[in-house]
Amino acid sequence: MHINLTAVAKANAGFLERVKAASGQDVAQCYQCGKCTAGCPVGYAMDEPPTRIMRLLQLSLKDEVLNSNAIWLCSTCATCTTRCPKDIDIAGVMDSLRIMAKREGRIKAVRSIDLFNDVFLGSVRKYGRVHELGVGMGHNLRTYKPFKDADIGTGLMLKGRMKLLPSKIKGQGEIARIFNEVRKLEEAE
Amino acid sequence: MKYAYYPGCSLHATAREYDQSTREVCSALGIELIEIPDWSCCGATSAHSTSHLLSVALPARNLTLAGKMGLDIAVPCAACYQRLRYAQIELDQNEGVREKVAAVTGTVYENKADVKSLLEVVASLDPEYLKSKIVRPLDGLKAVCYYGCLLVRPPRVTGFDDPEDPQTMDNLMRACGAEALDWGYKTECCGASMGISNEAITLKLVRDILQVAEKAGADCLVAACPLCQSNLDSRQTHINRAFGTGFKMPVLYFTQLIGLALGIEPARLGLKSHFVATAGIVKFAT
Amino acid sequence: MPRIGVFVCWCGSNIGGVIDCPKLAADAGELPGVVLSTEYKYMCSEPGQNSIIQAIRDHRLDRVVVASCSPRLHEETFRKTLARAGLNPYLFEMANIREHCTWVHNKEPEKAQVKSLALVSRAVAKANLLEPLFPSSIPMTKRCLVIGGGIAGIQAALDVADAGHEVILVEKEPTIGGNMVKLDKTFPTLDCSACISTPKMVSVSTHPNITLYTYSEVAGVDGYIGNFEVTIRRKASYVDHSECTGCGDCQTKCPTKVPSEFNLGLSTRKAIYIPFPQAVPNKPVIDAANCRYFTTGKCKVCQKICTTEAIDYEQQDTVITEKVGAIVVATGYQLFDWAAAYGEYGYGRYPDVVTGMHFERLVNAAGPTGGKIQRPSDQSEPKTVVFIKCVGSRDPAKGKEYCSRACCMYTAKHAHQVLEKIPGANVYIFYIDVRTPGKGYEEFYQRTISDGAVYVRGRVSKIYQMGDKLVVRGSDTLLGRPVEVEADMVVLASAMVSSSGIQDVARMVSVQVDKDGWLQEAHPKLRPVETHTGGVFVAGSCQGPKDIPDTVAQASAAAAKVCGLLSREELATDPMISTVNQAICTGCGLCVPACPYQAVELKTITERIPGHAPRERTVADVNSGLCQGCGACNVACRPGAMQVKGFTNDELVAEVDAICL
Amino acid sequence: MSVAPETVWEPKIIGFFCNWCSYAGADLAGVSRINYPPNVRIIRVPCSSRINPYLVLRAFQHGADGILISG
Repeated sequence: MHINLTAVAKANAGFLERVKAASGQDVAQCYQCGKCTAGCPVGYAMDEPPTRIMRLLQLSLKDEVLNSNAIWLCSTCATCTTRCPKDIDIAGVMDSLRIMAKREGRIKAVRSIDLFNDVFLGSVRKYGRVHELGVGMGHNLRTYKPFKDADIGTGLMLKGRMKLLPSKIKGQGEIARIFNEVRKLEEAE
Repeated sequence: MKYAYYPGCSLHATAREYDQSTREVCSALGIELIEIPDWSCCGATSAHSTSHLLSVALPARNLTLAGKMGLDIAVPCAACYQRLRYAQIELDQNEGVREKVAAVTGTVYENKADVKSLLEVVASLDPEYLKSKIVRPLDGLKAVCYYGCLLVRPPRVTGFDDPEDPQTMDNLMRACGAEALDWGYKTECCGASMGISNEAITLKLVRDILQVAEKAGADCLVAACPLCQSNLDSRQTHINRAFGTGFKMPVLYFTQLIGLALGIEPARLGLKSHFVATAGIVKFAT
Repeated sequence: MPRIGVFVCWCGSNIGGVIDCPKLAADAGELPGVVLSTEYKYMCSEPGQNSIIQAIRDHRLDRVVVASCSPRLHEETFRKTLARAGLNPYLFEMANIREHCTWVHNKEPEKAQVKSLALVSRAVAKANLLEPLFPSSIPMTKRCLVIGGGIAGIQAALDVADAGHEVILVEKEPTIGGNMVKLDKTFPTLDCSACISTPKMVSVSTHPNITLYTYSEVAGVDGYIGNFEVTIRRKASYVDHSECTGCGDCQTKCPTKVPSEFNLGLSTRKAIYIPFPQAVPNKPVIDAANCRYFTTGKCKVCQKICTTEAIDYEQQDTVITEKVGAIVVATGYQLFDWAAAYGEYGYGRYPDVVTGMHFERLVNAAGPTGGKIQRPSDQSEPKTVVFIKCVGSRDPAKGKEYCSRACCMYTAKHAHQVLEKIPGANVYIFYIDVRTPGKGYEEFYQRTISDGAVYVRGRVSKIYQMGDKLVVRGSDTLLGRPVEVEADMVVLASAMVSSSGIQDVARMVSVQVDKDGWLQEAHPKLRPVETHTGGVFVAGSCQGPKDIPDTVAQASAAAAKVCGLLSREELATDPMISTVNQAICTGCGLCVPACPYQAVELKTITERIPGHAPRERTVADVNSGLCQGCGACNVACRPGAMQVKGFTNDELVAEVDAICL
Repeated sequence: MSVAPETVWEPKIIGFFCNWCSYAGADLAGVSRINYPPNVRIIRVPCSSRINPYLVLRAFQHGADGILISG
């Protein structure tokens, strides 16, 4: 099946501009040298490694990009950004793509990573700081693997490295305000 | 030397030994750390994967708190360090972001506090002064320094050391009498951010790092990040199970090794709470 | 008996590290004619050369053999050494014991030792028979012919003329300017092509040292370096240009319209026409094939309207001859006839599939659309334009194997122009590789990408018309996925091929044409504007595809070579050429067709033998200006009258005998 | 030519090489250090058209086992 570039350009008009606005990066500058994929620690597990993500973006193939597992598997290590000969912040583009995918509800590819983010930020929102035990267990419960990493968790606890209860900061109200205001502002946009 | 201290969430829990050793070493070296009162989480990877504005606004609160103290910020955690640096640069250079952050935090950000990693802070000491403080040099210890991602990348944000062959930690180890081995995985990602959500990938990445470290002939790995340290240390049992390997590579914070060289008691450096025993390393401090 | 000195060179360890040089020298000392045989570390060094000079004096040597590297490297060096010692430089022979021996047999030193002695024996055997040779001289005609009036010919003509030499510039079209003057803007600077080339065209027409023959073709070239005689056929223009004022009234009134060559058929011209407003000369010609008077016998409108009575229907082609000392060939290129080869792109039957040159005319403010990019089919503005590179280039199956070198850049320029002139346009460029090796070129390409051009790596497989769209079916090899675009217009970067008349020109000036149809330079790197025929130089894209900067640079290089030649009063010729012993020449003439350079002809001599009446006899004669010393005549000659000096029959036989031992 | 059974027979090959192409090619082989058997010995001619059949026969008469003409 041929990709009809004319139809794609029409259907996804403005997509590339939005990626550019969100990330501040011009992906058209990518000349497909492959260095990002070559250095990517997670590239081997991605359906569309970074170089192909850039190419798909150049052709405005929005669905392929936003439905890929790659944008979720990206560990944001920024090796790609550091080495890109065209000075494209590829990790930054990945951030923007994750955010876009989440807003469009396209998080099927690697649900657990998105879940982790939710649980993590939920903890921050609630206490002002992350409660690691709560995050780990919360994530496990929501991915239906309650005993995953239980050994590590127990180890940490025995070594006095895991707090059983979260510590709440005084300015928790300020944090909650930030979350609320950010959401309001972004929904308005 | 006086710094506003931003320990970050990990140092209050899983990385308590990093917090302990940091405080001990800084106190011994005359670096005064004053914890930022009521500091909050930087948002870490989850924030910048979810909302750009959130990823700047959460650190902004801490930058403002430190600014009020009139001190530069020392950050032991590499992830917090990079997020605070990133936020600082965004707030400085991007007026639109600055205005939005002011709107969501209700506070106007002023660029008063510079963000430094704890590694950078310790390395800024006069090397002769540091050497003069060494009482139990780590003679014969072969260490590989692991910088990971966020201390050195992207260089536009971090910038205090070379992103491909950083030397800051290596030089500190040498000052302590240890041998800092050259190796190829100084800045390879350990996948800590996916440790909970996608362990299979993390195990592979950690396995690779341990393998290269072992081949280089290292007695231990040295880390400067609580996420890297716990990832590299605590997952070795899982890795050995998954790959049939037999890793027992102690992973220490650079502050713990400096602490040993400074003659601080191992117990006060949190050396007992590691997954892989550190007793073999402690012996090097003579 | 000759007194030969043999000098064995160690060349450091290059020779000395493989074979035993003192032993070789000692063995060579036993060869017939050798009175001195010695060795030294570096024979070509100053002390090495001085030792040869000293030996020539001390041992009264009259022949020298150096056993060292290739004669192609140091023969000239040692000949000069002999001259410094007062010896004829041609009494010298080299044995190549480095490139042909120690460098290739370093793993078998014993065998290399034996072989090197054989090679030295050969050189000594030949040295025994060497004769002193003397270069002769030929006079120099200080005028230059330039064939082709494109930017290469214009530049070469102006440079030579500016240096003070007379130039004859011959152009087959009614105007000079060539392809460059048709272009809109030039990459990467985007300056207007006509604006930078028309002033040069005017300079040509007004230069006191340049004689311009337009609408003319070179019909024949005789002679040789320094002394060419050129026949030029001036086509009848049916307009007396000495009377014509170039007012253009005739062209306005002419009733016959035909497609304009200058605009590639995108507009029309009249039967009497000036190709474009800035043409040089700015005088019309009548296209007799389409002229109503010539085809029907009736009309004469132009004659009636012409106030200076310049129209002359009786005018005939004229033939003139010019003597020149040097020739610059600058016949340029034309575009590959893609429509004949690419059925998958429609064989030219879709009007909106055009070439890059058409696009140049469409985008040119002085062009048929006033610079508006329009589809030829319906004059609408194309919103989606596809460019396809390498059409006929890099396609050994359908076109040419080579890369046409300029297309990547002009396509980037075209894409930039579409995006600049048509707001909201979509531009797709199908490519195989993007090649931008020039100053500011990569930057320009990157700028085009920033402008919004989408580059797709992959060849287009098919174009077909669907409604008013052209469906372009290609693939994105970076993704490994087939793609298609619904385009309004498709522009093909068709290959550059050499001009249709190149074979004739090449034959006339005795220059080889390579497998792709381009003129063959003497050496691709070190003699890029010279040819194997003395006095004939190449400039511009007749030698291979090039862009304007390279063309102009090469034209100036050719001009510099011409000026160097014309600055001499006479020319020394290589003495190693054929010579006829007329006493034994039978006049059979077999050598004449054997000569690839037309250097041998038969002539009649009068022999006076005492006691006999004078008698006339036919013998062969060698033109030393033309002879390149190949020796084909020598082999053809049955009585052995014809000999290449330096490679005589006796010398070669002696070499064979010696080397076989 | 008679060959003693205990010695390995080595052919003697005479090459006639054009100065402008194959002689230069043989030089290039040298510059590139491409080893080949030392059995071939090269005579330089100004052009392969200069090679008279007589020279070939002469070489055979004088003990050559093979002739390589290249141009």
